[in-house]
Amino acid sequence: MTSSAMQQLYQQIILDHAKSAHGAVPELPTLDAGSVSAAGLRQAQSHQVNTTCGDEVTVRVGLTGAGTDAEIDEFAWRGAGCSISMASASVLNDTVRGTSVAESEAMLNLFREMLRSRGTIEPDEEVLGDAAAFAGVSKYPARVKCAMLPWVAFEAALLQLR
Amino acid sequence: MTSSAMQQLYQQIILDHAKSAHGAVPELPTLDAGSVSAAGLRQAQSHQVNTTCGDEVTVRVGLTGAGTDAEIDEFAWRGAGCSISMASASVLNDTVRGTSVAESEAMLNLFREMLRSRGTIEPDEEVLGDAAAFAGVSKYPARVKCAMLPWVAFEAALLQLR
Amino acid sequence: MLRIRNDFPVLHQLVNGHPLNYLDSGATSQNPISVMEAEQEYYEQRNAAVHRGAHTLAFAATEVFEAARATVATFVGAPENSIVWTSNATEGVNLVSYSFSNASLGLGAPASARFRLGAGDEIVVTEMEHHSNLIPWQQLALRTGATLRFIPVLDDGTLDLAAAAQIVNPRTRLLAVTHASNVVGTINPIAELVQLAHAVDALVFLDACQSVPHLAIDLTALDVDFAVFSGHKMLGPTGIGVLYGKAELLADMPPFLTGGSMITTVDMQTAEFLAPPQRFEAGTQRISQALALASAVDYLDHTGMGRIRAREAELGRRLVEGVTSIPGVRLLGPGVGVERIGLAAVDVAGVHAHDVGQFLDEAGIAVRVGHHCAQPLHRRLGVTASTRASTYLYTTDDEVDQFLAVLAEVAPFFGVSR
Amino acid sequence: MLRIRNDFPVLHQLVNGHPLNYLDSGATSQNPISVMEAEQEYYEQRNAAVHRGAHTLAFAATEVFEAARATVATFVGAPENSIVWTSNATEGVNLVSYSFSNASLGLGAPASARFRLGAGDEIVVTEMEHHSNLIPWQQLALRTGATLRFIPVLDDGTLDLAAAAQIVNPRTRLLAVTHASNVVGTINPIAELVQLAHAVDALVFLDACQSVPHLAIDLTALDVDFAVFSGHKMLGPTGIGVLYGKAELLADMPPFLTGGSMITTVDMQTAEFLAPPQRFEAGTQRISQALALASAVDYLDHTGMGRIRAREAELGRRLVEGVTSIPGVRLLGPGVGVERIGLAAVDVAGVHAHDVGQFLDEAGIAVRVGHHCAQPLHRRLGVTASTRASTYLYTTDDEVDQFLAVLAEVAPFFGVSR
Ligand SMILES: Cc1ncc(COP(=O)(O)O)c(C=O)c1O
Ligand SMILES: Cc1ncc(COP(=O)(O)O)c(C=O)c1O
Repeated sequence: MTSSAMQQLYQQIILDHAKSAHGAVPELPTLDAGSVSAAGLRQAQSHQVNTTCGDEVTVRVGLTGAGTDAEIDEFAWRGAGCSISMASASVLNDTVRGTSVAESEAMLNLFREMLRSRGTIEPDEEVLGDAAAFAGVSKYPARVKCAMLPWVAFEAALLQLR
Repeated sequence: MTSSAMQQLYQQIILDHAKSAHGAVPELPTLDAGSVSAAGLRQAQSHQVNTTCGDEVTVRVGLTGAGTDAEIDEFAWRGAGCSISMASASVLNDTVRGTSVAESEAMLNLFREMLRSRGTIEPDEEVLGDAAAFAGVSKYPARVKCAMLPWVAFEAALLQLR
Repeated sequence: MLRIRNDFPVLHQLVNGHPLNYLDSGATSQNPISVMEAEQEYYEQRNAAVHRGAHTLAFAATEVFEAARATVATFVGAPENSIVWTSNATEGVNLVSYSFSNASLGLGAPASARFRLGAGDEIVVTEMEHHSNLIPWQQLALRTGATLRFIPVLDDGTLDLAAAAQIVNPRTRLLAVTHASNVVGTINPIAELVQLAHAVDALVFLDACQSVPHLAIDLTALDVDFAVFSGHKMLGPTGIGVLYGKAELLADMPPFLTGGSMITTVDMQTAEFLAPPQRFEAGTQRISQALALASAVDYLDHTGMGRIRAREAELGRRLVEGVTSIPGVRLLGPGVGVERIGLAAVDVAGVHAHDVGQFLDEAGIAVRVGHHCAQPLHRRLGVTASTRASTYLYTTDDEVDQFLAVLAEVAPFFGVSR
Repeated sequence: MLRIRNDFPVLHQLVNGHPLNYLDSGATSQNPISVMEAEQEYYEQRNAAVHRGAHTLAFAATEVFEAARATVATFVGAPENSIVWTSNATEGVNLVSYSFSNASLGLGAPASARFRLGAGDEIVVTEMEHHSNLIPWQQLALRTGATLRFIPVLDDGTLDLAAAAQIVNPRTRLLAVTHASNVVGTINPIAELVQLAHAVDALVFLDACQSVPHLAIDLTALDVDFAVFSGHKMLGPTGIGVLYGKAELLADMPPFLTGGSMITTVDMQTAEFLAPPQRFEAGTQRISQALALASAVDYLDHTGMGRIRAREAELGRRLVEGVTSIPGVRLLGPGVGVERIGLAAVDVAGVHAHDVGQFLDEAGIAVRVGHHCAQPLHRRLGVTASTRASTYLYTTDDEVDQFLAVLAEVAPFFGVSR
C-alpha cells in the first residue's frame, strides 16, 4: 500500500525534520515595523497561511548590516501544519541562519525552481543540503504550496527590510 | 402567413372590443377600504399586473345590496396592455354589469374553465356571449394570463366586499 | 448498488493507479447521467429567458423552470411560493441576513418592521455551525448593533441543550442552527430547538445542507421559519441552492438583490417589487441548474429517501466502528450508538490531517482534510484540523473498508508509535 | 455560417410549424455543443469542491476553475485577480452596491473608508440603464443617504453628453453606465464618460452585458473601475456572471456575501477575510458554469471578436434599414448611419407589443416584447413597451429578412390602417 511514491514524497529526512523541528519557537508576538532587537538587529516578521488546508507559518528574521551583504543572525519561526510545511521550515532554519541575504535568496530561488519543476529538476545535494529532500514534492503540485509556505514567509520578511 | 390559428386567437370580436373598449375610463384614483359611492353603492377596486409583459388593469365595482344577491350597479376599468387583455376587460364590462354577484361569479368560473381547457372545452355562446370568442386563447397557455387579468381584478375587488 | 454506481460515470476512474474511492460527498456529491442529460436537453431544446419572454421557447422555459420549483418544494414538504432559488446555501443565509439589515434601515413595506434588529436584540447560533451559517449572522449583528450569542458544544460534540434553554430568551430574535453537522455527523433535535425559539417569538433558521440530501425532510412539519440547502450536495450541479422561507415571512421581507425581473414599476428614483419568490430572484436565473436540481430530486425520490437514510446510517455505523477500533485514531463527535449521517471526522494522533489525506489519496481515496469550514467547532474539540470521510447512496461497504484499512497504516508510515 | 449554425443544436427545430428564427439573443444566447460538452466532461471526470480539498480530484477541479478565470480575464484584458465570479451581472452590481454600504457602516479594513457614502455624496446613473444597473444604486442611495442623479436621454435615444458634463461634479462618487444599450442598441462614449468621472475622482461602473458578447473589449484600456457581464448572453450557461474590479479597489473593499471559503480565521464573534477574488466568492462556487463560460470564450475567441462585431454591425444595419422602411413602425433610438450592436427595438403604431410578438411567434420568430427591464427609457421615449429583435453570430440575413417581412404584416392583420 505504502507506494514508493509516498516514500519519495515523505523522505525520512522530511519526517525527521517534522518530528524535531529546528528553530521553532512557541510564541512570536507581532513586531512593529522598523523593530530593532536588543542586540541591535533589524527585525521583520511575516505570517503566511495556506488557505486550502489552514496551515500557517510565521517567520522572524534579524539582520546585521545592510543591503544584500547583511547577515541573517536571527531566525525563528512558529507554525502549525502538515509535515511537509513543518519540515520545510526546519530545513529553512538550517539553510539560511548565518548566511547573507544574497546567499539565502539564491537558495530560495533554487528551492522554488526545484519545487516548480514537476519532477524534472534533479537537485544538487551539495548545494541544497537537506532541502534537496523536497524534490519529491515537486511531483505533487498540490503540496508545493506547503513546502513553499515558510520560504514565502521568509521572503516577505526580508522584503520588509529592503 | 396569417395562419388560421392567428385568426382563431384574434377573432374579429376581440379586435373590435380592443379597439373600442366598453366601460374603460381614463382615471381610477385609489379607493379607501369600505368606500361608499355618492349613490350609496359599496365600492371596491383591484389593480393587477401581468409581470411577464407589464400589462395592467384596474377594476372598480360598486354593489347594491349584500351577499351573493347584491347587484353590480357600478363597473369601471382602466388599463394598458395587449388586445387580448383590453378586449377581455371590455367583454367583462358587458358580461357582469347589472348582474348579481352570484351570476357574475358563475360566469367567471365558466370563463376560467374554458381558458384553462387548452382548447378542449367548446364554449356555449348562448351563455357566454362575446366571452366565448376567447376560446381560441385557451390554446395559447402563455396568453391565458392576459385574458384572465381583468377577471382576476374583478374577482379580487368582489372579495373585498364579502 | 451496481445499478446506482453505473449511473455515476465519474466513479469509474483510476486515481494514482487505484479505483477512485470517493468519500467526499459531504463537500460535494456526484451527478448521475440523468441530471447531466436534463441540463443538456434544456440547452438543446428550449433555452430562453424565463419570466421575461412571450415567445414559444421562453414560455416553455418558464414552464419547466417553475415546474422545477414545484418538484423541489414537494421534496421538502413546502409550498411552491416558499422556495427561492439561490447560488448555494451560503447565499440563502446572506439573503435573509441582508433582508433583515434592510428592514432594520426602514426599507421595504411597513410590514417589514417586524424584522428590524438593533441594540438589545440577540441572534443565537451554535458552536458547531459551518462558517456559512455563522459569519452572515456575525455581520448582521455588526450591521445592526444586535448581539450574537451561541449555544456551546459539549465534549462529545453534541449541543449543550441545557445551556440552550438559558441562552434563548425573550431578547432572542433568531436562532440559526444546523440540522446535521458536517463534522460530527449528528442530527440535532430541531423540534426541541424550534419549541424553545418559538416560545419566545424568535425565528428559526435551519441549515439543511447536510440533511436534505440524506434524510426525508418535511420543512412544514419541522415548523422552521427558514431553511437553506445546496444542489451540489444532493446529486445536482454547482451554482444552485435553495432558500425556504414561510410564505407569510417572505411576503413581509424587503428584497435583497435588486434588478431585473423582480419589479413591477420602476422610475429613476424608486422601484416597486414583486411578491415572493420573484422578489428575491433578481436578474436572469439559474435556469438549467434549477431543472437539473429537479432531475436530481427525481433521482433521489425514485431511489427513496427512506432507503438512503437507512443505507447511510449503516455506512456511518461501519465508519464509526471502524475508526474507533484503530489505535491512535480519535473520532470527533459521539461514537457508536448515536444516529448519524454517513460521515466521520477523525484525528490521527501525531499526524497532520493534510498528511493523512495525502496518504489516503495515494491509494485513490478522496477525503476532506482541514477544518471543513468549522473552525470554532474544531477549536472546541481541541484540534485544528481533521480528516473526514463522507458517504452517499453510491458508496459501497468495500469502499468504507478500504478507507479503514489504509487509515490504519497512516500512523505506522509516519513513524508514530503508540 | 453553416459551420457555426451546426454547432447550435437548439436552432434546428420547428416552432409552430416554422423553422425557429431566434432573434432574442439580447435576452439570452444559445450554447454551442462544445460548451455543453465542457460542462458534462467536468461532471464525468473531475467534479469536486474547489479551494477546499487536497485530494487529486479536488486539486484538478481547482486548477481548471482557476484556469477558467484566467481565460475570461484575458478575454476582457484584465488581470486574473480582478475577476470575481457571480451568478449573473445583476449580482455583480449588487456586490459593489452592498460592499459600499458595508464600508459606509464602517465595516472592513480601515482602507475601506474610501468607499463610504453619505448625505451630500452623489451617485450618477443614466436614463437608459437596465433595471439591474439602476435599482441597486437606488437602494445604495436609500441605505446611505447619498443622492441618485441621472444623465438624461435625448429624443434620439442617445445620452445627453452636454448634461452629463454638468451632472458629474465633485460630489459625484460613482458613475454607473451601460456600454451598449439593450434597447436602442447604441454604444456609449465610455472613454469620454470615464474622463468626466475620473476628473472629479468618481469611480466608473460599466454594465458590459451587451458589449462583452458582441465587441472586443479591453477593460484595462477602457480604464473603468468596475464592470459586469453575464455568461448566458455570450454562449455560456445560465448561473454565471462576472464582476471585474480594479485589483487595488477590490483589495480595499469589505466583503459582500460571507461564509465558507472566503475567510482565514474565524471565531464565534469575528472573522478575517481572504484577499480578492476569494474574498467575494462565498460558499461553493459555480464551478462547472465557470468552465463552461471559459469554453464559450474559447468559441468566441476562435470565431474572432472582430469578425463578430463586423457581422453584427451588418445585421444591425439590415434591421434598421428594414424596420424604418415599414409604414407605421417606429424605431427606438438612432437610425441608419449610427453604429449599433445587432439589435433593434420598434413600436408598431396601434398594436401592442405583446400582440406583435404573438404574431411573430406564430411564424416561428422569437423576439422580446415589453420594456426589456428598462421602464424609464421606454417612458422617456414615449412608449410603454416595444418589440426587440436581437441577433448574434449565428443569425442569418434570411432570418432578419423573414422578421422584416412578417413585421410588415402586423398592422394590416390587426386592422390598423394608415
Ligand atoms: C444592459 C443589460 N444590463 C444588465 C442585464 C442583466 O443581466 P442578468 O439578468 O444576466 O443579470 C442585461 C440583461 O438582461 C442587460 O441587457
Ligand atoms: C452544514 C453546511 N452548511 C453550509 C454549507 C455551505 O454550502 P455551500 O458552500 O454550498 O453554500 C455546507 C457545505 O459546504 C455545509 O456542510
